[in-house]
Amino acid sequence: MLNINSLNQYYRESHTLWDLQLSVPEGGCVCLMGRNGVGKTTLLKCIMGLIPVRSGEMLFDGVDLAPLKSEQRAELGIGFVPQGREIFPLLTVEENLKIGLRAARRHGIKKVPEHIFEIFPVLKQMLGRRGGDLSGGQQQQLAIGRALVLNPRLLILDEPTEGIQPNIVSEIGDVIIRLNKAKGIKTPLVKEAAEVKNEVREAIKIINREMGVTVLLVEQKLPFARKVADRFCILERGRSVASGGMDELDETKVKRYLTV
Amino acid sequence: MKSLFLGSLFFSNDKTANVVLFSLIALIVLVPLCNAIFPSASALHFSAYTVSLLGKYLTFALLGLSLDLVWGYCGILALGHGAFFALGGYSMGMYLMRQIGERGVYGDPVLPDFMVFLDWKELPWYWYGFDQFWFALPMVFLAPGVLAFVFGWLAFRSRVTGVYLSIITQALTYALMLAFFRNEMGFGGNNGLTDFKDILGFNIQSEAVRVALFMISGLALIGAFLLSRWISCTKLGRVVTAVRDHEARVRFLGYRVEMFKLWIFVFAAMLAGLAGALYVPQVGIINPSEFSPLNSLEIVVWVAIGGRGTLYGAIIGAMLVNYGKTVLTGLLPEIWLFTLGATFVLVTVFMPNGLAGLLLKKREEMHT
Amino acid sequence: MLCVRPGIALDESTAETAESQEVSEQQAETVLDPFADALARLISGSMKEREQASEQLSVTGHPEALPVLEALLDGRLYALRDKQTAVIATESGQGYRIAEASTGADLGLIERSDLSKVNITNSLRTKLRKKISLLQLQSDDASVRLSAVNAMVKTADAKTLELLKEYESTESDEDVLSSMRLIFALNDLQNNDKSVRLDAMDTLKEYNSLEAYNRLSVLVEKDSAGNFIEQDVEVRKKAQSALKKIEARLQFYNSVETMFFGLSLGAVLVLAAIGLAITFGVMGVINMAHGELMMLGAYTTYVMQQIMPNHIGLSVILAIPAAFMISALVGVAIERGIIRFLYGRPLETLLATFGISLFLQQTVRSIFSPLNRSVTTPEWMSGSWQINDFLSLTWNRFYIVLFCLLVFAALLQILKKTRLGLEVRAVAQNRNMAKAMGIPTARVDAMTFGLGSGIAGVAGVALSQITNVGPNLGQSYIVDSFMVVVFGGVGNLWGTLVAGFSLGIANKMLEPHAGAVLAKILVLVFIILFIQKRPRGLFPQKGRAAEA
Amino acid sequence: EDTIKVGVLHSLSGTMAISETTLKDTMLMLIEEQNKKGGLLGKKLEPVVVDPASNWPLFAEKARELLTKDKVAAIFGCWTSVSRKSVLPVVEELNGLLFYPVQYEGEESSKNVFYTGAAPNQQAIPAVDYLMSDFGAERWVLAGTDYVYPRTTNKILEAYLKAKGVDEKDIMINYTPFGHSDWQSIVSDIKKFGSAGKKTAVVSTINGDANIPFYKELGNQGVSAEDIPVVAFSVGEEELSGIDTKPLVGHLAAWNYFMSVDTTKNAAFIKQWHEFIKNPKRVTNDPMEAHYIGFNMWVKAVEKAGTTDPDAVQKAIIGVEAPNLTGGISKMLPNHHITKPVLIGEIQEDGQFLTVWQTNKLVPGDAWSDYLPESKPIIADWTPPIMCGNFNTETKKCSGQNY
Amino acid sequence: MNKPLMDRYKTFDFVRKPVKPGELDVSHKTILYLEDVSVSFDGFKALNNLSLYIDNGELRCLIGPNGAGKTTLMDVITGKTKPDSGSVFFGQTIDLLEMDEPAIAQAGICRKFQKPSVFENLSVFENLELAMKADKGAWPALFARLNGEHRDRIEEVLTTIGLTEHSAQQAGILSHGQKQWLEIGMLLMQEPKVMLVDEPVAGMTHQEIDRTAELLLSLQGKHSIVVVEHDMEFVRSIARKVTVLHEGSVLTEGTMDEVQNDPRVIQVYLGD
Ligand SMILES: Nc1ncnc2c1ncn2[C@@H]1O[C@H](COP(=O)(O)OP(=O)(O)OP(=O)(O)O)[C@@H](O)[C@H]1O
Ligand SMILES: Nc1ncnc2c1ncn2[C@@H]1O[C@H](COP(=O)(O)OP(=O)(O)OP(=O)(O)O)[C@@H](O)[C@H]1O
Ligand SMILES: NC(N)=O
Ligand SMILES: [Mg+2]
Ligand SMILES: [Mg+2]
Repeated sequence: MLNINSLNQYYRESHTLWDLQLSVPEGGCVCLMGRNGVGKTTLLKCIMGLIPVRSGEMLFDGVDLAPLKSEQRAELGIGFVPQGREIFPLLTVEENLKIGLRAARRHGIKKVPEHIFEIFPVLKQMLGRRGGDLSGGQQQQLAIGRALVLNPRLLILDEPTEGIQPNIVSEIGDVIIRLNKAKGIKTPLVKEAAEVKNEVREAIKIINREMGVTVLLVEQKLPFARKVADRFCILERGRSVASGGMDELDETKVKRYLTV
Repeated sequence: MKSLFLGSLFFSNDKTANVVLFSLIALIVLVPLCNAIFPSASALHFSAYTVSLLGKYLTFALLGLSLDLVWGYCGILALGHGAFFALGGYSMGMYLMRQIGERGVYGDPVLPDFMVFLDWKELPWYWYGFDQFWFALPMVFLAPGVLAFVFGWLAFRSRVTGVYLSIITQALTYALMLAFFRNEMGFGGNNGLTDFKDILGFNIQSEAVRVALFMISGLALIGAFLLSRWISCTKLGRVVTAVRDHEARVRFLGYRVEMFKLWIFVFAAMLAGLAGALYVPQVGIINPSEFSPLNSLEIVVWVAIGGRGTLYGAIIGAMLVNYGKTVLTGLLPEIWLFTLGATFVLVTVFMPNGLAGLLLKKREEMHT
Repeated sequence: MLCVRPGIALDESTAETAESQEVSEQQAETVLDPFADALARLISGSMKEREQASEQLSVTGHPEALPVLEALLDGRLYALRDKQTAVIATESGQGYRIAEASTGADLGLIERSDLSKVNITNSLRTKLRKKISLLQLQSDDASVRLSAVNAMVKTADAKTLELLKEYESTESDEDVLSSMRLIFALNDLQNNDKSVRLDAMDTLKEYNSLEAYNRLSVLVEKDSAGNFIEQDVEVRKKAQSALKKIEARLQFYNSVETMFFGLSLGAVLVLAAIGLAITFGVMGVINMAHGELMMLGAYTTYVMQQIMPNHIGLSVILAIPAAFMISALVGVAIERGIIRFLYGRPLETLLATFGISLFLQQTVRSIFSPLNRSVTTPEWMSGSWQINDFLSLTWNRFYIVLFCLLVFAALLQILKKTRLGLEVRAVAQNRNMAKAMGIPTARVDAMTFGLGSGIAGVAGVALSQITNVGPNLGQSYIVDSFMVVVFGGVGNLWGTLVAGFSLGIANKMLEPHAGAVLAKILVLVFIILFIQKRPRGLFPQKGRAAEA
Repeated sequence: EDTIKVGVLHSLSGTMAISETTLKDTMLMLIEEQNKKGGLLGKKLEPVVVDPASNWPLFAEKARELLTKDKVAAIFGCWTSVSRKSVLPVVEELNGLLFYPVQYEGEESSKNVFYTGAAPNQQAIPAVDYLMSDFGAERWVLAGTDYVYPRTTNKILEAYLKAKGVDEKDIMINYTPFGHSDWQSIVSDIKKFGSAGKKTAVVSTINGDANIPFYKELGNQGVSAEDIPVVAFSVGEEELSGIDTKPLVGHLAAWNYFMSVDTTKNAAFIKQWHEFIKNPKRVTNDPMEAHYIGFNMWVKAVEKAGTTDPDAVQKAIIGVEAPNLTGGISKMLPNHHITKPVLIGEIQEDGQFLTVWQTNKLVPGDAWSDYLPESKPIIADWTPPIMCGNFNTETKKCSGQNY
Repeated sequence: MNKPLMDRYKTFDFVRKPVKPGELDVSHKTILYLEDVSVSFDGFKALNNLSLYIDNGELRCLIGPNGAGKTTLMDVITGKTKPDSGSVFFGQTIDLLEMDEPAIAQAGICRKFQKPSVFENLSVFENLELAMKADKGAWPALFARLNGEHRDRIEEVLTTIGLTEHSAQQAGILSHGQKQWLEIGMLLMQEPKVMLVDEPVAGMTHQEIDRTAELLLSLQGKHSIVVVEHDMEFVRSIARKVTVLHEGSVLTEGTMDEVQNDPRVIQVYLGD
């Protein structure tokens, strides 16, 4: 679904991304890994068109992203949950969510889909509050919820577990069941969900599987990554140095690329 | 260590700053020299017109510099900085006014002319002492300094920031303008103070006095520049820069942000006052339009054009814009505003960091 | 030293008067019809003669006399250049439509240059008005009679009184009768019979009449020696109490008036500031060209009036959308051409827009000349709504207050109810994230800036009705506009509204005590101090984000 | 080289451009015409136009530039008093010539300045006289913009009115800031002041931009010229051309010239102006006439002196006569002011004035008002033996000269 | 709970050691007292009669659901938010509610923010320099010079936080994780008595998390530390005593094991 070839990016004079390769298969969930400052966020921003690239190719479903503006990429169905949440601080939670409606119109979505509140019930409680007043974790949930409004086909998440409390699972479990039923899919996810401790992890999994959303994820925490993603890609100093199925991520690779 | 320190005072790492500094030094040496050596017919002679023009630019540069301290370093977009300039100017103007003495048109030994014909019987108390230079001189610093202190103390302590601060500084200068326009205030109303005759016993129109005023302005500018640069290099300078970035965070490090802002603000106000005091004898008039919000806005424009946060940028900006104004109002009297307006627009769009930024970029390009 | 002597004074030279009388006698011999004769002298004679002619006209009893006198008073009486015929002209599309003054017959259209106007002076005007009032007493229209009677309140002499007494019996309209009674009561105040005077006072104290107030005041005044002018204690006492009653009402109406003045000043401030509340308050662009965008709106009104000089009222109405469009287009051009390079550098927008403002000013100077342009006030916006002698509200201000509220409501709806309102705030708060969420930031910016600029243009239309339409128009409002937006709290439309009105009212409450200059200074000082108390204006943006 | 340079120092931008631009054009027209007549002393005249941008210190700078860089023979310029005050030390220092064309407050006479506009005795006092005798005004509102000209004029008028027996409480004085635009309260006060039974007139020294909203408010609040006439000293044809004059008809102005004055000189001048400015709708006004007179006087003086040397011209110009546009011959007096007729006109609907009163002789401008105690003993006389702009006849001293 | 015994007001005056006002007195081993603190925003109670005591030198972990009020609690301690009611004391004698942010910071309570906030236009080095414990007045700042000792201290911290290479770089261009480290570094530079650390390991790799844990452990004893984190592994690795906040008040307090097995904590926070 997303193919990136020999991407080069500079911050002024400093070369941050070097001939980067990355491919995210349709329906897959790729985890981008690497130490602090290797360029993960930079890459995601490049995909979103928030910073200019020097050279290289980015294909989304065969469409070249290069000439498209950020907002057009969003309309193509790329949802973005940035690092640091980037909530619109003075808009209410509801308004934050509504922002996505413009791009979602093409999917016939006119109001904020109910399932988002099912995944993140706290948002429903806080609808009238300013986004900036929410606690860090609440903001993170809002950020994910906001991206979901777009009804994205590719969801890009930059360290989404940052600052989120470790439960929400049980609540979300129910939601997922209902989501599934609505879609007529009877996957016995309930059980699985009950097993998993980390609910966001689960939420992402569910979003990925049930809504058919492809996911590109940046995650530092190995256990989480292993649980959620089916593929990995490791960056080092702006280069992609290793990639493959999640099961291929062995200790040596971890030692070599992820420890300090 | 000491000499090294002095050396670093004059030579900074920024080459452009050094160039500006040494051009200034050259200017204040050359102009009087040429004036003394060459006869007035010679092409190398600076006429009184040029000298006082340059002197005026220097005072504007000093004013720009003082704003850059507040704006460029402290991040306070002061839209009322002209008020301090004008107060310094009025302090000087009052001294010069009192120097007229009996030579006024009504020949009153004490009262300035405008008071005589508005039927004032005695000198208002706030005019006392201004016949003495030793009193007027500290007032040049005190009047703007005290105003800046009171205003800043109130505003910074209440954490008025951003546009709110900008606009109330504008309100301040606007209110002062209206107040000084009032004839009841005793500062000559709209006409202000004018018709000066001597300064420290010397004829204010004589060429020697002009040259001297020019040199003093130059020295004041250089002194202020070095002092400001020194401040910006100290830890205080860095705290102030940090305040500009993220004021609240600085508080959590234990710094009393309001005090840092206040002292810079007061210092800058005093520099502006000095600029005003040097400006007045050179142009021969001070009136309330110096308080007009538009004038203060212009100072901001000089600094922005020069490049804010560099100090020398403010100097370049002030000199160039005013030189441009002098030339264009003579050359293209009917359309110079188009040119000026367009320059402002183009500079902002194409030179985000002003001329200083452009110079820096050019230098970087040359290096790579 | 001074040699100011009346020279060719128009009504002092006795020689001239004698001469003209002679002339008129000659004319009287030859011309038998006094109406035609008076008309002829009206258009040809000297000012003195014109006065006599109008006098003569008013007593002819001719049916056309009143229309002619009215036309003379209103400046619609002309003479044909070639033939000395008096005509009454009204402006119409291509030229002037004229009617023969003596018959009222329509003579068709004519060029302005073929007409010469019959000028009158103040003294003649005063006399005319008196005469017309007398003639108007016979009008069928009660409102005409009412205004005629009202015009006589101040100046009624014995002759007029007689006439009025005559008409009283036939008058049926209550208002007219009431005004007549006022005149009689005022007259009775001078009566020799004390009881009549006391009765008159009883009547007068119920009237909201300045004349009654003045006449009663005289009764309680002292002369320079400190003695009462009025000898009778009882009369004085009664006058005192009557005055008290009137004064109480006067006070009330005065405070209503002050309130209205404050509101209308406030409305102007709000109108001037409200566009800025968008470009500055919401988008964060320190738009120094805002004033010039208003100026463009005002000039649009002027141009509209040039295009349709015969439909002044309509042109003002049409100027509203036109000004909106023009200012909005200029705004969009500014945004697309310049501002968009400056997002993220809000302070720089100040510099660029300052440049633009200089540019626009000079452009207008070049196109329209540096002079002020004359914008005509439509009939329905001129004059005032005379509620009584103590209170009248000027129509233009009244409409501007209404207009201001309308514009405000419309804007509020746009920002609250449309996507644009939401999106523009999102863009202002986090441009990159807004983009990533699929908002076409470029379009939103352009539309928002256009909207703010358009509103400025609309404000300009309103301003054209009360102030100069010239290149400096913008400059005189920009500082106040910023003040209002900031005082209200940046980013809060309601704040702007409340701030504008409260500053307006504060100013107008202070003005009578402190004078215009000091009132303004006090208001500024108040703003400075107020911001110390509330560093984010009247309606601050609250919450964690705003504090950081 | 072979031209004589003439400096034109009028604001073309900023707040004063509205008034001064016309004067710049007038000067260009006068110079062009003089050149058509063959120039001056056999040389062409060359105008040097600069823009002091309504900025008072810039006036001084530009004056210095004109005198030292361009070496102009004379400067025609300034409008506001403060601009003149700013230029004054410069022309005195460099011994230039300045022709100042606007009515002003008086209390000044410089060796280097020629005041071709009206002094207070040439405008204010006659106007008050007229209202007193003709309209019968007993109560007076003196409304002005808060600066020297209105302040001084009102002081003079106040003294004058009191001398005529007007009571203190029958005089209301009101000052407003420059560009004041909200006149509601003041007009309402005037209305109230004027409704107290006595005939009331307003003497307006309101400046420039503030006039339009003032008159609009007058009109809307129904203050008619018949009830409370306003006589203005700063509202001329040019100002009226920017106002919807309908509600103003009948209000008055006192000037030394009206465009409507019916003389052949004036007709020719108007025609010339229309041709020069290429707009038949443009009006002429009093300061334009002042420049017309001043320029012609300067030309005559230069011809008389045979040189443009300032000292020679200063000497030559005193006593020089030049026709004004109202049918008289104005003369440059030893106090550097000129003789002018005083006209009072009523505003007509077409924005013109109908002259209702006129002095039968020209009134000589008085530099130092006789109605102010401090300036009463002072006279100006630039001929020997006095040769001074402020000579105190009591102390026999000459004070405040800078040359 | 043993709250009444610890209540500051229950201690008789004469029992207390006489201290100079304003001087930190930890004679009762407790360095921070929060008693009955309530904070509400537009009617929403972010903190609800919360009482909490931190011992001198202890390392305390604070956990709780998103929105429980952990950050708000830190806001109250550092003077950013004024509570509606309750009292906050630093040691026995210093009433924090009467002090503003700089005064509290100078008294020795420093904080790392949840969202990393560093001075983006200053270099990493300068960020640390500003944070350094020193006289923070304007006048001393004007004449302050860095001596060798200071430099060594900064170098040391730079090494600790692994930003030695980036020393001269502008802080604004650091990555998220690097900013986290820098902020920890700034905290170290201040040498505070109490450190409030809000989510220090967000955005860090596994190994970095371990290093942070080590660092915090090495600091305890010298400093009193309050850590807020959602990463349970991290919390487990450092925790001695854990306090669980829920809906603005303390839900439970105890060792990691106690807390982990508390059914209420499982229900509101950990999940099964
Ligand atoms: N605006 C910028 N200008 C210059 N350099 C930058 C800028 N933003 C980031 N960098 C540098 O680019 C490198 C990559 O940063 P990036 O934010 O992509 O890292 P990351 O992999 O997301 O790290 P983390 O895991 O800490 O979030 C870092 O070294 C950072 O210092
Ligand atoms: N200024 C404010 N206005 C309104 N509500 C606020 C404000 N500040 C905090 N809140 C609310 O108070 C509650 C507590 O917030 P706080 O940030 O303290 O939570 P937290 O425990 O730090 O959560 P997290 O772990 O997600 O960071 C939240 O529900 C938040 O929405
Ligand atoms: N001289 C004047 N009118 O300012
Ligand atoms: Mg990152
Ligand atoms: Mg938190």
